[in-house]
Amino acid sequence: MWEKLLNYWSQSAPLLPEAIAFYILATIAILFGFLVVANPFSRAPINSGLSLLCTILSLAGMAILLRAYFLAAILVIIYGGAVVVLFLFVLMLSRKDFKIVFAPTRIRFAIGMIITILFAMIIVPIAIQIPVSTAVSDSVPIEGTVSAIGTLLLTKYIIPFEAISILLLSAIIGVVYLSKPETKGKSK
Amino acid sequence: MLLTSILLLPLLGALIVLALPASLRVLHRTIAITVTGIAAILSLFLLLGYQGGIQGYQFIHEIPWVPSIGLNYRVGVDGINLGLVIMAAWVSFAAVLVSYEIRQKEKLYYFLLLLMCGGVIGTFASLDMIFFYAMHELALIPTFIMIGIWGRGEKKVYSAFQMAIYLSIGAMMVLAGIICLYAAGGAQTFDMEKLAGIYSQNPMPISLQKWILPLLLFGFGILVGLVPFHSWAPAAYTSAPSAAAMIHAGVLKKFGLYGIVRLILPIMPQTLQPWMEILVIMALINAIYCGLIAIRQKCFAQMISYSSLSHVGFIFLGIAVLNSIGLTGAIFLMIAHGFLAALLFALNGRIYQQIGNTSMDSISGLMQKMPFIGMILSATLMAGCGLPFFGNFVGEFMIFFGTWQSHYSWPTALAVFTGLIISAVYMLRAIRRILHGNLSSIASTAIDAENTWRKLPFILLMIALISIGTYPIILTNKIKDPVNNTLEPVISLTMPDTTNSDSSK
Amino acid sequence: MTIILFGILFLPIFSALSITFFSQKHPSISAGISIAISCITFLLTCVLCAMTQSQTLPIEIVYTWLSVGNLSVDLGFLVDRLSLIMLFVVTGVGSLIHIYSKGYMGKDPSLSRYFASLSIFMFSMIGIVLANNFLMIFIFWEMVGLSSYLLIGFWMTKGSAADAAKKAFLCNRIGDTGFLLGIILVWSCLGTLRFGEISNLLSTNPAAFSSLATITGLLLLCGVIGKSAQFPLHVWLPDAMEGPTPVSALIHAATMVAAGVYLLARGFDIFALSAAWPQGLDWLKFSTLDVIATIGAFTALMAALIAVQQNDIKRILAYSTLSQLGYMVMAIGLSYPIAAMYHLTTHAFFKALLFLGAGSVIVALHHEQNIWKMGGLQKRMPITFWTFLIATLALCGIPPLSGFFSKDYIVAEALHKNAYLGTIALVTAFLTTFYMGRLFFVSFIGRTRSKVSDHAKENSTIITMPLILLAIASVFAGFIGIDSYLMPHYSSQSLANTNMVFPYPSIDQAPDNWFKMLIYPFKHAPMAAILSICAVIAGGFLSFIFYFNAKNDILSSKFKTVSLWLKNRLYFDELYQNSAVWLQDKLALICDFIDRWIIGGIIIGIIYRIVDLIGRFCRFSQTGNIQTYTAIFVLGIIVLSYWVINW
Amino acid sequence: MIATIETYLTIGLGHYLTVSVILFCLGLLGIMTRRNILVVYMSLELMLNAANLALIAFSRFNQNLDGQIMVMMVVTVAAAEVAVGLALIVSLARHKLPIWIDNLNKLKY
Repeated sequence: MWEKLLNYWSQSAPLLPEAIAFYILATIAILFGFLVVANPFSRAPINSGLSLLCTILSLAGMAILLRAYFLAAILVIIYGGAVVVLFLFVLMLSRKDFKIVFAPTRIRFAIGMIITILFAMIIVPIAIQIPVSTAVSDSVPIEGTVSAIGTLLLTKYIIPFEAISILLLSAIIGVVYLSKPETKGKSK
Repeated sequence: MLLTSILLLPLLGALIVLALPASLRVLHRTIAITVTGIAAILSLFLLLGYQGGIQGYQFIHEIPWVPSIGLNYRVGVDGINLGLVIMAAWVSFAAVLVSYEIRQKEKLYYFLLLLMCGGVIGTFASLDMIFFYAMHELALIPTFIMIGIWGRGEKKVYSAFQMAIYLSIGAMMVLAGIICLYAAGGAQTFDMEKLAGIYSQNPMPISLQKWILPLLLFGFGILVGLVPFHSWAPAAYTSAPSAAAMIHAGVLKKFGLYGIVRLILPIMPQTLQPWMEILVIMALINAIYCGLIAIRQKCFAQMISYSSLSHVGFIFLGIAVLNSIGLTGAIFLMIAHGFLAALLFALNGRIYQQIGNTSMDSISGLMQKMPFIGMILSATLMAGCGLPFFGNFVGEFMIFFGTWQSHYSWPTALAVFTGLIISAVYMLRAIRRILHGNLSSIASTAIDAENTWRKLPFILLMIALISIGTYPIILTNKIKDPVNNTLEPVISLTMPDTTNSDSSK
Repeated sequence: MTIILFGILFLPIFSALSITFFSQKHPSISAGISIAISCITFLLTCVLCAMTQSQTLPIEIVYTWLSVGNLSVDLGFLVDRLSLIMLFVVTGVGSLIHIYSKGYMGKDPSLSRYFASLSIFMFSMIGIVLANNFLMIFIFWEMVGLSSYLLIGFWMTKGSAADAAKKAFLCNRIGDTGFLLGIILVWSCLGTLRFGEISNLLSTNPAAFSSLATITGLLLLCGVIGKSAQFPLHVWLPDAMEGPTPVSALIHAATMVAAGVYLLARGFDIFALSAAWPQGLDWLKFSTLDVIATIGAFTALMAALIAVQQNDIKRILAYSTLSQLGYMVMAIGLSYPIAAMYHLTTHAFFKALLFLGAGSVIVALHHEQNIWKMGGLQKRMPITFWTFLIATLALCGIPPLSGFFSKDYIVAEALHKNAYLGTIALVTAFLTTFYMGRLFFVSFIGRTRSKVSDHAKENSTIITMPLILLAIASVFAGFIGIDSYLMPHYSSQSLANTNMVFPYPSIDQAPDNWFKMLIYPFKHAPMAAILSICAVIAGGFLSFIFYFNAKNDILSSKFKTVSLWLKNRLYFDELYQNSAVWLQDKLALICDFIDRWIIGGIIIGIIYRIVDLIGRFCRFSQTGNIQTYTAIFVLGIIVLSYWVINW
Repeated sequence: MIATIETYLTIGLGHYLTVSVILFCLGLLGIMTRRNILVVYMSLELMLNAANLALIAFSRFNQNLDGQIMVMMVVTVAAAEVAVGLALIVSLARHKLPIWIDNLNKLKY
């Protein structure tokens, strides 16, 4: 029995660090994900925001596990560095209204739960069914490095890339327009 | 190519109008007149170049569109739609010519009008069911907008919506029917000619025909204004600006009738007979009922709308009797009625524009003020009550003879009664009220058509009406062969032993 | 030949078109064109007559106008004796009346329109005469209806004229409905519409119509009743007198109304078929000819009666026309088409003359039409007086004049065949003399009854010249052998079954000089001739007693009720107004009500309410709350994915 | 038994997808239940990130980079969206308009 266990250990030892890392990261992600949505201790938006940050960080970790290094960086920089910070800024800079905490009415929560569980019942089995054998070896390493993604982005996906730049540009213009202080005397 | 250029010219004109600034008002009109005029003249070359006695379509032009589902741009004419295409082109030209009454938002107006013109020509030229349908919609939607913007009277928006709802329902039924035809054929083609060929080889299952035939029949029926689905017509035509009413009542409405001839008769001969017997009755109701209503109308526009519905009843009758005389008459009457309805609505527009309403109670003695318009109006109304040497008479009497030939004795009598008496009653009543008698004060400021350009649309349509009425053989000789082909499956089914009786004496 | 025929038919329409397009603003040019062309057609007709002397008739020239399936319609010319006679009448009287119109209508501002309409009429009438098939006749039949409509309503600002025009057209249309159905029946039974083929088919196979013979005949008769204003549809003709007098003379006396008789003569083969009814109707024993004779006799008598109490000069003549048309129709009904055509021809001359004379009087009296305001015109208007006298005598049937011969044949035939009809014919002859005497004595003889008649003057030559020419024709038309000219047309055809009795058994025995001709009626049927002359004398004598120099109408004061009924034309107009017109009006009212309130109101209203209700209900789902939308959206996805996964 | 443990240790596509789906459901729950518009936004971001995780996992297990490109796009769009959305919220707040989901219900009949 010990032999078998040792044998097994020697076989699965290379898998162990990755597995451990995944399970830890997954637990963190789901836990903080839950805290974003329904923190049983505090319903303050600031807590949700910080929990979101944690979730994103753990997702970035999973991206590293999936060899998407560039994206991991992107997730940390853009989500962690920009988006969540933006949320926090808005929270901190605006009036008190944002900090008022509403408990969800029970009926609403119940309906939401039912629908979500239904949804999960449809989707989760599909995800679970997928056999493990689809795991790949790293014999043909595909790595999300900057150069690989950059090459693809500027060759095959050049048109979506340009389109998305136009979207960004228009978003910038829109944001500038929206946040421009209103000129006085000009009625709505 | 010729057909494509005829139908693309107005659409091209529409794009040019769209590209020009709105301030160049004269230019819009000039462009519209030019493109429709050229299209109209080109359409005459169809008549000249058409070779009789040849099976199938001519002037075919084909461009693959979506080959994977068998959707092709394919235009062509045979005897049945030749006259309709020419009629559409000329009525479009006349409709553009009478549009001088429009004084606001001219750019949009001419854009929409040219779309309509292109659409109606395209509808009748298309041999592909999807294009046939889409071109109809292309012409229909501008009608809706035009009634809403440049319409007359307080109820114009209501009328526009009523028309749009009715016609959308009809068009949806037709579309569903077309898709069923496509799917049931199983040959991946929207081509009418090929479909007819396929279904003549292996007929559609009766269980399917039972559903598709009424779907298509009543879909087309709604589009034409078959009683009891006709309420949109008087309201819409009364409110529509003259050009829209001319094109819609004159040309676009024939879509449904033409569709019945093209899509129902050759494709579903097996279940045709009982439905056509019902259609005979409905056609008679259309003719008599609408004719009687026309007698009561006080408003001239309402009266001609109902008279138009009444005439459509005759066309239905000609189709429903299922023999070559009746069907030839029906197609002939479609063409003649196109010119007639266009003329009537153009005249109605002129009177409305001069006087401000068209109530037959308040207008009288207009002949003194408008000798030219009055003359054309009397001639048109006379044509409408089936006077010989106008196109309508030829179509109507062929329909009467055809009805009798199919052993419908009472329907013939009733149709003749309606065609000769009821139509005469309301048409003459209109002449008496509007043109004859003392000049009423409201009409005293009216002026006749000022110059040749203003007279031109009336003269053109009148010439067309008279020329097909005096020399009908120019059309009938072309119509009768394709009509015989269309009816061949029906006739061979219903009376297998008398197929040869149709050969002329 | 072909060119001449085309010329005769199409020159008038060419004249109408050129007037409409080029000379609308120049009345005198229009008049010139129209008159010239009508004279040319007359000359061409003479040429045609001369040409056909040496040829075998009938000559048929056929072009296909329309051909679909087994329906084939020709533009065809049929030249035979019947059409030549009729053509002669139409173009002859027509061109005289064209000339007269120039004088009568001279100052009217819309003279161009008048002459254009007149030209259209000439075109259509010639078309009827020359047509070789039923449908072509029908086409031109409708066209004469149109031109009649245009001309009756010529003074369209006058409400009564416009109404009369409408009435005329509609009455004609009612008749034409039957006519067209009859044509359809002929076509479906015989397969052809050409007269020549029809008579050939019927001569080889008289039972070709099987059970539909009488119905076909009666339906065709409807057209005749409408156009020739026979009994049920006679009401339009008196009203048609609203039109200009030359029009009344040409269209409503001489030619158009006679077209019905022409049609009866043309399609005589069909009308002469013996009675045959379809199953279920076979208890009706009578044949078409019986109906024709009865209608003709009834119209003749009724119209003559009404004429006795009319006061408008044109209306008297209109009823007289009705009555004479009744004679002609009766003659056909007695299977005697030659006499009908004979009477048609002579009647065309003298009735046109009467109308033109009346027109001359009307012009001279500044459009006064009441005979009781005329009088004393014999000195003031001698030409009109004498020509009118000749026409009156011709109409009454005084022996040497043309009317005597033609009418006598009819009377003789009627007496020979049917005592009742004979009596009616005689009574009508008596009444004819009576009312014509009344008209003549009151309006021409004796003292002047109003200022206008005091100042009356004879008209210019352009008016009197046609009067004189027509007077000559009225006198001599009886001698030129119209009847013997027509004989070959019928003897050549299979009329054996119609039992035709004609004065001459064959053309060789026709009287060959004018004196023999004059006395022939006395030789052939002395009884009838003497009786009709007696009737004429009695009528003339009575009217002389009553009306010579009379101040007012003695009859109307003596027999008030009868006179009232007659004056009001036996209340036919009122009857129709309260039956047919009322019925049509109410039907239209009901349909309009159904359309406006039941279809347009209730049904559409119900559908509208249902849709509206559904819409109102459904819009509650639009709460505006994003989370509700999200929930619904996710539910939708759940349903869809469940469906996709588990399908 | 051994094979079962191995499946737990071999991290396959299914594992990542499961995490992704759970996160997605959590985000959904947040959108449907929370009333603070900012938290709703955060939940939205959570869902996007769940999708990102799935895309990255697909990319990894399908041996091509297209999924990662897709994530790039999603991130960009999310950034733009957050910027505009937050600007709108700030704008609402500045005009003293309600920022609670329940009150933002003018878009209805």
